[in-house]
Amino acid sequence: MTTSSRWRALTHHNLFWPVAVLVVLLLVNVPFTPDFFSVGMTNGHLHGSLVSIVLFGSPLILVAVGMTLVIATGGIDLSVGAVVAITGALACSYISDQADQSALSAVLLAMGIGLLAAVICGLWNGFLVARMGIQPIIATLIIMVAGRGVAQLITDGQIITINSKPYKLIGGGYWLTLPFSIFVVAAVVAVTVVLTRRTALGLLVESVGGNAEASRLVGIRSLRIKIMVYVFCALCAGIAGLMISSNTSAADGNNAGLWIELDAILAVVIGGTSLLGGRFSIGGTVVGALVIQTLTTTIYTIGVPTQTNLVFKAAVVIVVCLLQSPKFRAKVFGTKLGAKFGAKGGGKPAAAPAEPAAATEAAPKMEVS
Amino acid sequence: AKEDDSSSSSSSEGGSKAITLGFSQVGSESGWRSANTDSVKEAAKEAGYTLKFSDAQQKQENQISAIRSFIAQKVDVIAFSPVVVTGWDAVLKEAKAKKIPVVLTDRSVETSDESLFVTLVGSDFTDEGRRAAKILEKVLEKAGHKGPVKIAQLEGTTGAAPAIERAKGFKEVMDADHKDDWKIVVSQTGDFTRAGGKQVMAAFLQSNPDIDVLFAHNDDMGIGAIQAIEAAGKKPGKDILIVTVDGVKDGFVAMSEGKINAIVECNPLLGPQLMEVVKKVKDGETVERWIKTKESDFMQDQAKEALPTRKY
Amino acid sequence: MAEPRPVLEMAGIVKEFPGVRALSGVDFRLFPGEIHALMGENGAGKSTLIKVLTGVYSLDGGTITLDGKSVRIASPLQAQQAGISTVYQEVNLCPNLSVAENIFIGREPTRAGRIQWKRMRKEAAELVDRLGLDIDVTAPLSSYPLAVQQLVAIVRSVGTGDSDGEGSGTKVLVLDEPTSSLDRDEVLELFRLMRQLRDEGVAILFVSHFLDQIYEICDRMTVLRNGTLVGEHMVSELDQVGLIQLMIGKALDQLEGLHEHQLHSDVGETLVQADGLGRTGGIAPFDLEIKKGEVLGLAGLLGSGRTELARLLFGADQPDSGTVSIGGKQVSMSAPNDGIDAGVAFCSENRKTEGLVPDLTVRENIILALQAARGWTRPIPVAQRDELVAKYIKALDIRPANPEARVGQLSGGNQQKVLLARWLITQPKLLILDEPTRGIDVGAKAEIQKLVVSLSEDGMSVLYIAAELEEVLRLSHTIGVLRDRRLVAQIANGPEITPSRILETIASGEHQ
Amino acid sequence: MSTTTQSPTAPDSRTPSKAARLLGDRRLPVLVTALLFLAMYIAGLSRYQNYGFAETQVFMNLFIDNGYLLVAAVGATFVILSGGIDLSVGSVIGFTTMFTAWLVERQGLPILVVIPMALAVGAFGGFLMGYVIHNFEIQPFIVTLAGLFLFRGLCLVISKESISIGDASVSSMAQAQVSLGGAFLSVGAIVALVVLAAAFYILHYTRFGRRVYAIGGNEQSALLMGLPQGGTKIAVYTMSGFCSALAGLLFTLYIQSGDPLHATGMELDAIAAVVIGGTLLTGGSGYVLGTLFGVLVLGLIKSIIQFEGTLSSWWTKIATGVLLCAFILIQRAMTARKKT
Ligand SMILES: Nc1ncnc2c1ncn2[C@@H]1O[C@H](COP(=O)(O)OP(=O)(O)OP(=O)(O)O)[C@@H](O)[C@H]1O
Ligand SMILES: Nc1ncnc2c1ncn2[C@@H]1O[C@H](COP(=O)(O)OP(=O)(O)OP(=O)(O)O)[C@@H](O)[C@H]1O
Ligand SMILES: [Mg+2]
Ligand SMILES: [Mg+2]
Repeated sequence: MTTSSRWRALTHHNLFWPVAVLVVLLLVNVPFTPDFFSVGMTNGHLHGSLVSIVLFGSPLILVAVGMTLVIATGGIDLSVGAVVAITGALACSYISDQADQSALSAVLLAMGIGLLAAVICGLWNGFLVARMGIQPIIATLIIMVAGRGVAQLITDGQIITINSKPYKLIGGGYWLTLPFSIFVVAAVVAVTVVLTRRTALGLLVESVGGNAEASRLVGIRSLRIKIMVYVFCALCAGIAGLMISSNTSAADGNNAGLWIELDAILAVVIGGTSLLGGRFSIGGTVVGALVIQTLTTTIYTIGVPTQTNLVFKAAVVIVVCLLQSPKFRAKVFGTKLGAKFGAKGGGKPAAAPAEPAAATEAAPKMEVS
Repeated sequence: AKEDDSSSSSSSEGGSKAITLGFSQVGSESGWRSANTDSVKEAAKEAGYTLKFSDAQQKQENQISAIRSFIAQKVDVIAFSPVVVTGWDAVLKEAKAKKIPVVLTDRSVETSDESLFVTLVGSDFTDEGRRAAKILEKVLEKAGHKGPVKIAQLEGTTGAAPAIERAKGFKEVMDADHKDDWKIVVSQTGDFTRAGGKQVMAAFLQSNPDIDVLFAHNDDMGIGAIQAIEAAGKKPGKDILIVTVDGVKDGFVAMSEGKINAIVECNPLLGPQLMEVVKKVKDGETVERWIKTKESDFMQDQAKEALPTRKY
Repeated sequence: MAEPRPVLEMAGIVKEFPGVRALSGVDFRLFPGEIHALMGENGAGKSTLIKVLTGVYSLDGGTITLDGKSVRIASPLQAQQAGISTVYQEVNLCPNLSVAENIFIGREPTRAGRIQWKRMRKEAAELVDRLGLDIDVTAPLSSYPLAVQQLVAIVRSVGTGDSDGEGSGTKVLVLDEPTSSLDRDEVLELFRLMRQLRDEGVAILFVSHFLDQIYEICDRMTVLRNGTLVGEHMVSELDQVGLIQLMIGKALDQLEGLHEHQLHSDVGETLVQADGLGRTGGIAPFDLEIKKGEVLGLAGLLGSGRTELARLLFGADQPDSGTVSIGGKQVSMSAPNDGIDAGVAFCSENRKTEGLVPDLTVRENIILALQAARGWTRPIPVAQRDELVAKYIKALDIRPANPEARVGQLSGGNQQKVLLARWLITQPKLLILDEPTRGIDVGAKAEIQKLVVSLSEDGMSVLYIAAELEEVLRLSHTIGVLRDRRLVAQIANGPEITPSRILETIASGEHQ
Repeated sequence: MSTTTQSPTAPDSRTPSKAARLLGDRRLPVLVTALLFLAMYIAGLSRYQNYGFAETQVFMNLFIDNGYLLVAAVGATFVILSGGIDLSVGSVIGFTTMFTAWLVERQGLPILVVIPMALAVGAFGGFLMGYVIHNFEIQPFIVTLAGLFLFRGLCLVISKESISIGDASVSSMAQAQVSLGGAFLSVGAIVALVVLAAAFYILHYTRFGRRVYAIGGNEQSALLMGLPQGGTKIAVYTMSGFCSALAGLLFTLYIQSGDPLHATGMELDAIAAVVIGGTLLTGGSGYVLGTLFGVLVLGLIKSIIQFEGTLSSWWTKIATGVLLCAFILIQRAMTARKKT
C-alpha cells in the first residue's frame, strides 16, 4: 500500500475531518497556554486542561449521543435541555429534603426519581411523535417550553444547594485519579454502541430514518423504535442532568442545560450524521461534542473578548462544516489537493479535477427520497 | 384567574376598593429574581392589593405586551422591572394617556420624557460595581496583600445590564484609584450561573495560574468558581481572594466558611417598599424619583451573624 | 436511410463512479425523426448515459455535439433549454403538487408575471387527454399510482417546448423505461404519440426491456454491455435472438425453455382464504382463495385495483370489511406485521418509495425483512448473514456483487433484485410480487420467472402481478381478473386461456 | 386562497368521495387552525369579559404585538416550504435592532437611509447562508445555526449595551397609529399585513413561488425537472434574511432601541408559528395564511396568560406549554385522516 493511497483511505474515513479539527483546536491553545497539554496531579487526582475538557464536556457528549439516535430516525429532540433541568431539580430537591444527605440509599433513590422523570418525558415525546404523528420539532418544543417551568416549580425558582458526597461523585468526583464522569460517559457510549451495533437496533433505526414507509412495509415496528429512541435520548439527557447538578452540587431550574440542545445537534452533525435521518455514527458524535467543548475551553483560555465569543464560535462552526463538505474541498483545494483530500473520484486522470468529486457527491442523493 | 366578583370591577369603581396593581417581572432567571418575585407577591397580599402578575421570560416584547394588557385591564398602577433600559417610550405613553401611573422597580429606563414614570424603587448596578471595588481594597488590606493585584473577572450574561454596569462601576474605581497596581488579567462571561462560573474559572486557572483576586458579578458564579479553585488544589479566600455581588444565602454560607471574602449586597426584597410607593402614587402623593433599597456590604467577619437573617 | 446529420452525437463518453467505470468510451448518435432504442442488461449504463447527456452527471471524458455544435451541458435545466426533454427511469416529479403543476412547472403560462391558473389547468387537461388519460389534473400527483405518475412525466416531457414558445422546442426526447409499469393500452397510446412526434422530426431515445416493444416502435438501436458500446444496428437488420446475444454476450435459451414449461397442477390445500375483504376507496369486497403452492396471477388494466388487493392481503392497508384467514387461522390485517407474522411477503411495485432504503447497503437491505421479523434483540449471526446475502446476490445475479454497495447507487434493475432477495430470504408462505419484473432485463426476467415456478413447486404460494398479460398467463395456475377495482372473475389457467380471452373478460366485466 | 386544489371535475368512479377530498385537502390544517384560534378567542372572551378582553383593541394588539413575528414567520414559511430551516431569524432581528440603533444614534444617519441598509444587510446574510447551503451541500440547520451565532455575536461586537433611539422621526413612526373603528393599528402591524399579502401572491401566483413548493416536495426531482433549484434555494434564504431584517426594523420601531439580546430564541417562535399554521417541516406543503393563524395563536396564548394574571413565573412556562400541547393535539385529531 503506497503512502498516498493510505493517506487517501485515511482522509476518506468519516471521522477524519472532525478529528482533524479537534486536533487543530487543541493545538491553537498551545501558544496561549504553553502547558496546555500538561496534566498534573493535585489531591490525588489528575488535573489539567485536557481533563477539564472531558469533565465539562461529559454532559454534552451524553446528550449528543442520545440525540444521535433520535436524529437517525429522522427526528429531533429540543426538549433535552429541559429534561436536564428537571432531572437535576428532582434529584437535588429530594436529596436536600433528607436528614442525611450523604446516605447512599437516598442518593440512589434521588437519582432513580430523576431518571424516571426523564424517561416519562421521553415517553411523552415518543408518544407525540410516533403515535400522534406530530412533527418532532414541535412535539418536543412542548417539553422544551413547559419542562423548564416544571423544573423551576420543583426548585421553587431557587437554586437548591446540596451537600452530598456520593451525589457529588457522578459529575464532580474522581475515581482512579480520573473524573468519575469519564467513566459514566464511557459506559453510556459503550452501552449505546453495543445496543446499536451488536443488536439489530442500529440497522432498524437507520432503516426507519432512511425510508419510513419502506420500513413499515418490511414489518419494522417503527412506532416502538421511535418511542425507544426518544426515551433513550431523554434518559441520556437525564444522566447529563444528574451530572450537571452534581458537578456544582446544585440544581438550577432555569439555567441547567440551557441551549444544550443546539450544541448537541451541532455535535451530531459535526460527527457526520445527517439531520435527514438514516446513517449515524456514535463515534463521530463523541468527537463532535469534544470539538464543541474544546472550542468553549479555547475561548476561555485564549482570552477572546466576551463580546466576540459568538463570532468566534460561528467562524469555527463554519470552517468545520466547510471542511467536511466534499464539494467545498473539491472547489477550494482544486486540482492538486482535490484528489488527495478525499475527493472521492480519487484515482482518475486530472482532466476535470474539480467536477468529478462534485458529481459523485451529488450522485448518491439521486435515489434518495 | 378571576378573583372573586368583588374585585373584578374594583378598578372602575376606584376609591374605596382595593388597589389593582399590574406587575411585570423580568423572568425567573435566578434565585435572586425568584426572591424578588416572592417578595412582591407577599407584600401585595399583605397590603390587600389585587396583583396582576406577568412574567416576561426575559423578553422585552413580552413585557411591552404585558403592559398593554394591563392598560386594557385598567389596572390602577403599573409596576415593572424592565428587561432592558431602552425602548419604553411608546408603551409608557399609552399608559400615560390612560392616566395609569408607572413605577419602576429594580432598574431604571432611559426615556425621552421624564414624566413617563413616577419613580424607581431599586438599586444601582453601577454603584454595586463601585462598592465591590471599594470593599476589595479592604479585603486586600486585611489579607495583607502587597504589590500588584491580578484580577480575574467573571462577567454576567454578555449584554445584560447588571453585567455591563457592575463591570463599569468596578472599572471606574479601579481606573481612578488603582491605575497602577490593579489589573484585570482575564475577564469572561459565566452567564450568571454556577456551572458557567466553574467552567470558566477552571480555564482561567489553566491560562493564568497566578490570579490574586476574583471578582464575580454574582454569588452563583463565585460559588462555581470556588469549586474550580478547590479542584485545582488552591484555597479560595486565601490563595485567591473573592468578592461577589448579590448576597444570596449560599453566598453567605460560603463566606462563613471563609471561601468568599466579601459580598456586596443587592437586595431583592423590595416588595414592602414597592407597596408603600404604590399606595402613595395611587393616592396622588408625591414621591421621590429614586427610592433606593436598603443594602449593605458584608465582610467575612460579618458573615456568621448575618447568615441566619438571609431569607433567600 | 442516410440522414444528413445526427441531431445528437456523443463520442468517447466516459463516466466513473468510485470503484465502477459505468461508461467507458461510448459513442452514440441520434438522428432527427427516428426512434432509437438504447439496449443493454441491467447496469449496462443506459441510465448513466442519459444522465450524462442531460447534465445530471458531469462528464469524465468525451464530447457531446448537439445540432453540429459542441455543447457542455451542466444541468437538466440547460439540457431542457437546449431542446432535450427527458423522462428519467425513476419517476421524478413532485408528489405534493397537482398534476397540472407537475406538467407545467417551470413554464407556467403567465400574464405579467402572474400565473394563469385557469389556462394552465385547461392546457394540462388537454395534454393529458392526448395520451388518452382520464384524470383530474387538479388533484395532487401523489393521489395517483405510479403508472399514472409515469404517464404524467411523459406528458410533461412531451409538453416541453410547445407552450409559450419559450425554449427552442423539443429536438430530442429521452424516455428511460417509460413503459415499465404501463399496460397495453397505455403503451399503445404512448407509441401513437411517439410516432406522431417522430413524424414531426423529433429524435426519440427510448429505453425498454420489453423486446417486443422495441421491435414494434424503434428504427435503430444502440447496444451497450458493461459500459461499452457493442454495436449500432437498424432494428430491421437484427432479430431478437441476435440482440439478446449482443446484450449479454452469449446466447440465451432459458427464455424458450420457459415457454414450454408446463405448470404442475398438484396444488395443495387452501392457504389463504379471504371473505368479503374490501376497503372503501380502494377495492370492493372480494372473496379469494389461494392454495398452497399455487401461483395466482392478477390481470387487469391500469388502476383496476390489483395493487390495492395485494396490499389488503398483506396488511399494508387496513381493510374495512371482511376477513382473511391464513393457514386456517383468522388474521386481523391491520398492519404489515400481521401479514408478515402470518407468513405473507409483499414486494411493492414502487421500489423507490415503498421498497428500498437507499442509504443502506445491499446487505442491509436484503436482510432487513428477516431482521425485522426476528426483532431487534436477535441479530442474525454474522456468518449466517453473510452466507445468506452472498447466496442471493449470486442467485439473482445482483451487480455489482458487492454487499457493501449502497443500494441507492445500483441500477434500477439491480435494485429490483435486491428487493426480491429481501423477501425470498424470509421464506414466506405467500409471496406477493407486485410487478417484480419492472425494469428488469430479459435475462433476469426469465430467471425470476423460473424462480417463481420453482418456488411454487416447493410449495410456496405466489400472488403475481405484472403489466404484461403474457407473463401472467405463463406463470399462473389461476388468474384473478379485476376491473374498476372489483374482482370480477377467477379463471383456472389452461391452454385455452389466451390474453385476448382475458381482455374479453375484462371488457365484459362479468363471468362471476 | 390557493388554487392548487379546485372543485372536483366531473366525478367518476375514480374520484374520491367529497369527504375524503376534504380530509385530503391540504388546506384543512389551515382551516382547523383558524377555527381553533376562534374557539380560543371566544373562550378568552367568556373568561375575561370583565377585564376588557372584549375590546377591539385587545384583538388589534395581537397584530401590534406580533407584527414583527408575523414578518419573520412569513420568511420562515418560505424556507420551510422549500424543505429547509432557518435558525438565524432571531439573531438577525436582534442584529438589525442594534445595527439600526447604532447607525441612527451613534452615526447620526437618517432612518430613511438606514432602513434600506439594514434590509440589504439582512438579505445579504440570508444570501450568504443560501449560497453555502446550496453550493457546498451543507445542511441548512447547521449553516443557519452558524448564522445564529454570527449575527448574535455581531450584535455584541457593535455594542454590549443597548442603544436607545431618540431620533424624532423614528419615534413618530413608532407611535403613529392608524385608527380603525375605535381601535388602532401600528405601522408595524400594517407592514406585517402587507408582507403577508405579498408573500401570498408570490407563493401562489408567481413561478418562483411554485418552484419553492416543488423543491420542498422533492428537491432531486425538481432538479431533474430542469428547475433552477439552486437559484431558488438561495433566493429563499435571501428572502428569509430580508424578512428577518424587516422584522428587525419593525421590532426596532416596537421598542425604539437596539439591544444585543433582543429576540433571542425568536426563531423557535417563528418556526412554531409556521408549523402550527399547518405547514410541514419536511417542506412542500402549507400555506402562508396558516402562518398568520399560527402567529395569532401564539400571541393569543400569551395574552390569555397575561389576562390570567396570577401565574407565577414557572407556571407561565408550563401554561404556555400546556396550551401549545392542547392546541397541537386537537389540531392533530381534527386533521388526522386514515392512514393509507
Ligand atoms: N450514483 C452512482 N454511484 C455509483 N455507481 C453508480 C451510480 N449510478 C449508477 N452506478 C453504477 O453504474 C452502472 C450503470 O448503471 P445504470 O443505472 O446506467 O444502468 P442501466 O443500464 O440503466 O440499468 P437498468 O436497466 O437496471 O436501469 C451500474 O453498475 C451502477 O451500479
Ligand atoms: N388511468 C387512470 N386514470 C385515472 N385514475 C387512475 C388510472 N389508473 C389508476 N388510477 C387510480 O389508481 C387507483 C387504483 O390503482 P391501483 O394501484 O390499484 O392500480 P393497479 O391495478 O395496481 O394498477 P397498476 O399496478 O398497474 O398501477 C385508483 O384509485 C385510481 O384513482
Ligand atoms: Mg436504468
Ligand atoms: Mg399496481
